[in-house]
Amino acid sequence: MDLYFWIFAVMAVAAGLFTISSWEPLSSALGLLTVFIALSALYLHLHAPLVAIFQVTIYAGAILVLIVFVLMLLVSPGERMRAIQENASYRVMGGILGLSMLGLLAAGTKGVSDLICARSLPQGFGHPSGFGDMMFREYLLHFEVVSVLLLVALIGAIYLAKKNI
Amino acid sequence: MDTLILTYVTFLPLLGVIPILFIPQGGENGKKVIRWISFVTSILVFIVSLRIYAGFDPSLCGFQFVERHSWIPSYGIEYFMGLDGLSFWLVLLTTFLTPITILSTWTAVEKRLKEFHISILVLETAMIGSFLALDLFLFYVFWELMLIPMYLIIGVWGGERRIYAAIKFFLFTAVGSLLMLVCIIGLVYFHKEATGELTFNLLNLYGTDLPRLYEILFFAAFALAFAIKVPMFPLHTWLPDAHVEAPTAGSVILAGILLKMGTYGFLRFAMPLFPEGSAFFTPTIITLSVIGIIYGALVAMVQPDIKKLVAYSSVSHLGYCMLGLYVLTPQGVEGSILQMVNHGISTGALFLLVGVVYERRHTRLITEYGGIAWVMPWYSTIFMIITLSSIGLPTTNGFIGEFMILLGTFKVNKLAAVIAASGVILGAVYMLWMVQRVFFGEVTNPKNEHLKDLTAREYAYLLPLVACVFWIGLYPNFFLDKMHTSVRSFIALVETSPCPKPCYQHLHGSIDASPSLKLSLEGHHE
Amino acid sequence: MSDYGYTFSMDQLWQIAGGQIILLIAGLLLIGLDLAWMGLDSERRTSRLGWVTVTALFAALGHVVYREWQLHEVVFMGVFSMEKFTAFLTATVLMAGIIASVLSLNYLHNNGRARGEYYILLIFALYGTVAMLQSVDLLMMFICLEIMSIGVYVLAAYLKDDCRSQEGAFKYFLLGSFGSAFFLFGLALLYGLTGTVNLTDMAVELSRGLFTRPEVLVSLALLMAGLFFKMAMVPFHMWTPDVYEGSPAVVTGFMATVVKAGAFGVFVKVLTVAFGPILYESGQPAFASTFHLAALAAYWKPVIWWISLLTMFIGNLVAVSQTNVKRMLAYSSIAHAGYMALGILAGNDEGRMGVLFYLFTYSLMNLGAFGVLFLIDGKERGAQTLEDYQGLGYRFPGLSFLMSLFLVAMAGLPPTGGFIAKFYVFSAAIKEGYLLLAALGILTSAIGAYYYLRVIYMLYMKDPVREVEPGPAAFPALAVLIAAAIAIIYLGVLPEDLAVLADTAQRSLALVF
Amino acid sequence: MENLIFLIPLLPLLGFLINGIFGKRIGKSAISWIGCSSVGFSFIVACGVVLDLLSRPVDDRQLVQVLWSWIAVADFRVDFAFMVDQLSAVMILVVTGISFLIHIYSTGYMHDDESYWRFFTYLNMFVFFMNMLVLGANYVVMFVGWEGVGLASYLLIGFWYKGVSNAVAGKKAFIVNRIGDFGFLLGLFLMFVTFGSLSYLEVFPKAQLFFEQGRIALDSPVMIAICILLFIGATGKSAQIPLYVWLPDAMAGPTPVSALIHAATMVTAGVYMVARSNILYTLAPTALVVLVTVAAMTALLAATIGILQNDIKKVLAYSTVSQLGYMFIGVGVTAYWAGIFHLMTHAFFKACLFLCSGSVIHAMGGDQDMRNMGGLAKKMPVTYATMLVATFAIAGIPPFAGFFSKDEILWKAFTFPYFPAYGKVIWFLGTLGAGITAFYMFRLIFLTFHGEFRGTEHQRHHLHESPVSMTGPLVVLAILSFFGGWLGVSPLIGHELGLSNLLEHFLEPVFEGSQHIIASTVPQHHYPHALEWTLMGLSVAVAGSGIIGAAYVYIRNFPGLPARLAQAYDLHYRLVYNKYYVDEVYELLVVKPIYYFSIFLWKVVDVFVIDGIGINGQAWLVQRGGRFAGSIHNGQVQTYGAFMLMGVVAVLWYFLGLR
Amino acid sequence: MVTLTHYIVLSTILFGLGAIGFAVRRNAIILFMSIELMLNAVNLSLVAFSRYRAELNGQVMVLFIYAVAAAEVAVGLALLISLFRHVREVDVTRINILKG
Repeated sequence: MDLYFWIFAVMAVAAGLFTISSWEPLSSALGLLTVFIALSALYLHLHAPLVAIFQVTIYAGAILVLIVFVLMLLVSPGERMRAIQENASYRVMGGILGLSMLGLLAAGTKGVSDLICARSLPQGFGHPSGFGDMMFREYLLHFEVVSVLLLVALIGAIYLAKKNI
Repeated sequence: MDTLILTYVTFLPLLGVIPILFIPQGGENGKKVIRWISFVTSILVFIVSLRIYAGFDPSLCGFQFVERHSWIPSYGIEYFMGLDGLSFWLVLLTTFLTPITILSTWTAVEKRLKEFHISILVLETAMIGSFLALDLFLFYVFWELMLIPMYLIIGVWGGERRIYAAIKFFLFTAVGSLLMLVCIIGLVYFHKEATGELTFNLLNLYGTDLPRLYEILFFAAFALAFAIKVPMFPLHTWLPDAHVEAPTAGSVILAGILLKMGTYGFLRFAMPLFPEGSAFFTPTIITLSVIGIIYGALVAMVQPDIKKLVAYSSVSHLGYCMLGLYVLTPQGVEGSILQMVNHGISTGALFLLVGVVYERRHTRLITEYGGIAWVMPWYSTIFMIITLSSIGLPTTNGFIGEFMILLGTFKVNKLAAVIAASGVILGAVYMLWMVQRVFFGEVTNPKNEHLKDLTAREYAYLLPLVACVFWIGLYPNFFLDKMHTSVRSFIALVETSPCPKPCYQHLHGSIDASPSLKLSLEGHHE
Repeated sequence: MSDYGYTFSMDQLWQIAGGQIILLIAGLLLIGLDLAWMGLDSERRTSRLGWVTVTALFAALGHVVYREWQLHEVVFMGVFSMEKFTAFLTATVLMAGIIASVLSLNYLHNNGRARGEYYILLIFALYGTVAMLQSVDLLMMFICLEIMSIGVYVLAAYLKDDCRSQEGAFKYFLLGSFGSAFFLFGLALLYGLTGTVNLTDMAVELSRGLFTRPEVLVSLALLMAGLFFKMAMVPFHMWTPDVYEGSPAVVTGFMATVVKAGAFGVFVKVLTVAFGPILYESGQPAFASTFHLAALAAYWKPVIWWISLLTMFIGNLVAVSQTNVKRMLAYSSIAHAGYMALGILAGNDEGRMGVLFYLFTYSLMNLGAFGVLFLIDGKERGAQTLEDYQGLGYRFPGLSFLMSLFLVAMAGLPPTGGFIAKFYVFSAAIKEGYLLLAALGILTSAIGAYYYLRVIYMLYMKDPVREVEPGPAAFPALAVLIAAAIAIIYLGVLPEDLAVLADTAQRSLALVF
Repeated sequence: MENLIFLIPLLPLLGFLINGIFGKRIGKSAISWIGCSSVGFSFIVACGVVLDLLSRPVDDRQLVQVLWSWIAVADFRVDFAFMVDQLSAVMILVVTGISFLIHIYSTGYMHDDESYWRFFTYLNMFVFFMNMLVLGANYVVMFVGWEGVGLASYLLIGFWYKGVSNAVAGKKAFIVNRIGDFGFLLGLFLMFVTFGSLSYLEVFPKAQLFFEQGRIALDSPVMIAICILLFIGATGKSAQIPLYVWLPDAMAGPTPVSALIHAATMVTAGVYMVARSNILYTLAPTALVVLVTVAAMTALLAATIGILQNDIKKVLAYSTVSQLGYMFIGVGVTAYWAGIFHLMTHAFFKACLFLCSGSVIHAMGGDQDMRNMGGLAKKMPVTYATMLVATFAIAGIPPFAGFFSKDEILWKAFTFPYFPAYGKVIWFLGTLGAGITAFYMFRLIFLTFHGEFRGTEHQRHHLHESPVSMTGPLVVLAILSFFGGWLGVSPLIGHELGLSNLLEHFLEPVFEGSQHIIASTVPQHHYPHALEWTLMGLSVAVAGSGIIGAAYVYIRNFPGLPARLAQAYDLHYRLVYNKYYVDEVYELLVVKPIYYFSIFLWKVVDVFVIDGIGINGQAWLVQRGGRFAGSIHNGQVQTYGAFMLMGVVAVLWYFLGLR
Repeated sequence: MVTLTHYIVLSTILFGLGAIGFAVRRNAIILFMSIELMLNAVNLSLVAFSRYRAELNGQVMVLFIYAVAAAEVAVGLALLISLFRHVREVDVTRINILKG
């Protein structure tokens, strides 16, 4: 079973690297898609089938498509090559800092499994019914409030994207 | 009325602001009305303050006319006003100089008249309040309140580099006072730790036991705030700029009263609150004062601008005040307080006098004048008298102050006294040199040939000052008598010897403990 | 452990979250009305919507002040709480919202860009803020934070013809999402470590020994980073000047006050409740162990020490070199965040009280300043540079006086509320012995005084170099500004009432469960 | 009468106020009346007071009038009080008397001046302050007068202030005096610290008491310091080395002023002060040595300068400096009364000399250069006669007043009780100086009144004798110059002539303490009468040879002798002619350095260091810092992100204990 | 044996990659993607925690995060389009009128 994890973990990391390093935005998007799929595979492994499905449908299916759509809308395929020097020093600094943050985070959280030992899963863990039960009981208010969030995003997006206002 | 007299004196000027706000300043008439309102208000304040004089009992130790109300109780902040021999003359000086100042601006300030008079009146409130406040927080509020009106007075109605001067003035003073605020709070919490009582009451805070390091640090911060205001030697550079650029009225108030805030601050706050810190810095302060005396005089000597000359002379004079304070002898301290008043009168008058010719000629350069004595004899006479008072000729006020300060200094620090006394020589040098160049010789500049001598209004505000010059010079006991008791308590409070703090302890104890005693303290002046 | 149930009761919801609900309903109503009044020209429709917004905000404010301040039971479903701390902040936020809405009426009119969406977004952003303040649940907090943020992102981009507005909003969005990601990661880790997202439970859980773990510290760091972003603390502040400069002036004021108040409130709540020993003060046996969280506070305090110092310093320093008043105010608002952080750093009653007091006065003076700023502007970016301000003092005495007053208050000079607020936070810090920080901080406020006063001297001491035509100032806007000015003076002279309220409010923090 | 003491200064003060305020409107005659009568009445009151004093028993001759408590702080108490004792009685008579005469003289001399009123105003003011000086019952009141007369002197020297040089001279006088006052003040402080008081009636008895109790040894450092500091004050006021430089310049003032202030009264204040403080000085022999040395040097130096001056008033000015030196020799060798005696006689003859010179200048139409005069004796007989009398007096020819006083001083110097050997040196210098004095004074007489007139035709026509208002005082003063010395005839001569030494007896009580101290500390020497006679004859001979020398050079008009001498001793000549370049040296060593140092302080320390680097430097730093920090906000999202990451990394770093 | 630590470290790596991408890339849309990467990292950790704590809460939270991500993307892309109308540019290094 470890192999399963390692395959998708490596895949996710590699795809992630590709995403942030590819010259071509479109291939970045493809890299991101790969990450999503790898993660979704891991979710399955983690007894979260519903999340895995949402991952594919919502992320890969909706969000990423939207991104690609905008990508196509705004830039003709093939990002124009420009001098890489723009603001280079800060970007390099940012990269190094990001790397060190990565290191620090990993160092900080590496002991987490000592803290939480794997418990045996109850029956039907990750089943949509339990999921829904929790969602509409414990997380009812969150659910309601998220609807407001979406409403706001909707109004905002419409206002901004509409041309002649 | 007596129980609220201090509040009246402090806030009466604000009452004058209200009608001024609603008068349009467009026409000549409106201007006139504004001037009169402002003048009458300040005169009223002076009259009310005379009531303080009448009710003040110099033999009583501690504070009189005490007013005490809770203000921000959760922090132990009170509206706590009181008057003793240390502040008595300074308050009267303020109420006395303000009408004079206002009168002097009658024709000098033409534009933005409304704002000007509002600034002056607000400033008066702030100044009186600072002298009267006995709550550190209240004091700080008044202290900071002085900044903005003065900033405006310099910046709006000033000379060419007025903005530079105004900002310099503001920042210098602000930096110092902000650090002081930090230390005020620090002190209060130290006091709370020691006694469990959260209070900003000055009298309670006297004698707070601080660790030595903090005593020194806090004193340093207080001293910085006050030393900037004084101003003491290396912190003085805002003063010449501010004076030169400020309009006459601004210079008069600045020199006459605002600078006293610094010395008064030492007297009332920095020294008694942190005797140990004060003792630690005594050599430094004495050195700086002495340097200031000489330095101010020397630099004054070579100034081409009359106002700047007078400004540097202030540095020198205030050096005496600081020296007198720091030698902690009765003569020194009383001389110092008297010298504060003297400086207010003499230097105030000098600025007024410079303003008189400035109004006529619009220049303050010494080289522009010469032979004025011939054209304006009475002006020259008064100028001469004030000059003499400034250089401390006996029978004028300046002599008494300087003499007492130097005497007091000599008792404890001969070297300082010797060097400081040489300032007496330099004082004569720069003032007389200036007088010679401005007043004597032929009238070389054709523009000066037809200058008008003093007008009735100018006499009206100069003669009271001249009278004061001789009054203090000939009968200083009148002024000194009011200080003796308070100065004695002050010295006892500041001296680091373990002797008990005589008066204040007794007073605030009584205020807190028994209302009847409090009444008797307040009601002595039936 | 707290004994909340997951029972949903409409009555209780109204009791505890009535303010939110009023806002929510008003928001929906506005959408409806916007459609219903389609026939009117957009100017009139929008101004009507504006008044509806104001009315709704007043209603919500009234509800908060008169009902929710007196509550006995304060937690709803372990998600929302309405103890006095929240009530105070909610009231502050609503008050700022009212001022902003009234000013907006005038602003939209002056800029000739009246759209119903403005008020809809405004009221939802407020809703998000209020809900966020009420949350005692990190997840809910995050969602509400997003509501608020998204509303504000769009509001910042409201001037669609204006490139700067768009650019600012876009940067805000990018960095905001970036910051949110940190918050979220911290949230996720905390959930994983403690098994809960409720602050109280988390505190209990952490105090059982977890608090010494590096994982907890890492998640705390990430959580703080996310909030620091919203609070605009150095070095998470970099977006602030760009966004504030780009956004419409009233929105800037709104962001600088409402968003900041929300972020600060949440920050105080999270740090003191979940990562500080305050619950111990409630005396409940269940929280006895939270006493140990003081050790955790020893970790985050130095961080805040440095960050607040940097914030005060950088904010004031950079403001000095600005020539655009709006951008200068942006930097100054960064500096103010630094001062408020002192109160959090102190971590005592006085400190929290000081933060509340500061937020209240700061809202008044900052909104006031931005209000005057847009009035002088005419149309956005009409007259924002220092040069434009030269000599206005005599042409427009009223506006100039108000501006001066607000700036003086921000500079922290008596007798204004700004001074008292500074006094409170500094005294709190000094009480805890942060003397050096207080001294350094107060020195930066001298720098602050310099650039505030520079505006004043431009107004009064310089001669005009170019003709400036301020926009028409409607009565409501002026009334609001004047009221703010009076309030600031009042708070400067008699701060005790508000301080007592704030103190009561912060004491109630121990009741969050 | 003691209740009326205050009138002595008050009357001139009233005159001053009335003339000062209304002078411009009331006309010249009224001004003169007010001016003269105020001083005249003051003189009368003074006489009355002195008579009252005389009517009292010898040990009760101290009238004290306390007007009000002036400064009273803790242990420091000073009253505004006047005291008349024997010493001040002498002084007050001299001061008011001569002042009165000079007032009268001035009505004539200044008659045509457009600021007539101002002149009398100042003059009255001077008399007021001078009275304060001599009447003060403590050092502080004395100091009031001390500085006040300086002020009056300043104003009167610069009276014709349209000429800048006059104003400059006035200023110079004031400032040089201030330098002296600096010492004086410090002396007072030290005195107060030592004795706890500044009142004569407390300090002197205490000093004596302390000495008797052994708390103060003879020649203790404190006493030396007090005395020297006070003497510094005296060098300023009384024009001794090194502060004498103002006095010659002071001749810029109107001549009556020179007569009154810069010859007869004010400049002698230092002598009065030393005599007043005699006990203190007696207790500090070292200070006395310093004093005497300075005095002798001054006497000689000024005399040599006097030889070559061409300005008639300058000659008199240097002679004044020189004579003041004699007075100080007198008080310095503990012969206090002799100093006062010489002060008095000098007041008579020097006032007379100056007024005569004024009369001459008046006649010459303002010309003061002796090279332009000559042969005036015929035109101005009264002036000539009176001036001759006064010149004999100053030259020390018996029986003129100056002889008695100067001779007494020289004799006392010869017998200096503390350091007899050093006294002999002083005596020698003094005698030498007397010879030079005789020489240059007669040079003045010969150049002015004898020979041919050398001025312009216009001046020749203008020559005339002065009006009565001017000659009257001259005659009175000439009489005094003749007889004045007889009040203090030394016992030796007095014994021969049957005159007793009135003045010494009168003053004796004042100096009694000093005499006791001297008697108790040094062995008494007895000098034979013959020695005294010899010395007396010697000094007369020296003076006589001075006169003859002058006559030889200037009457015989030995062809070109002065010029030849001048050529032969070119260097010395020029040195002396230019007053030893003292003014120039002061300018170079004191004035210029201070001036440039001040400029340095202003331009470099103040403007550049404190303001430039200190203040504006900080402002610059803030500005630059602001701009730099602003430049980090470069509008790039990535930069902003990078800084956020930096924050996160820093916090993580700290939290994970990696700090 | 794959432990929780593995998942969390993987999650931090992805999170870090997102952060690095945000810091170094210039294309606005790639910045978007980086942020999405970070959110996904969070999701992964939540799911992992959920699995190892045997609680469903984590999974439910992920769902809310999806919603938030969607909302963000919607508004963000709208903003980008709106901005693009003015600057015709998606290179964020060129979008810097506001600075200083």
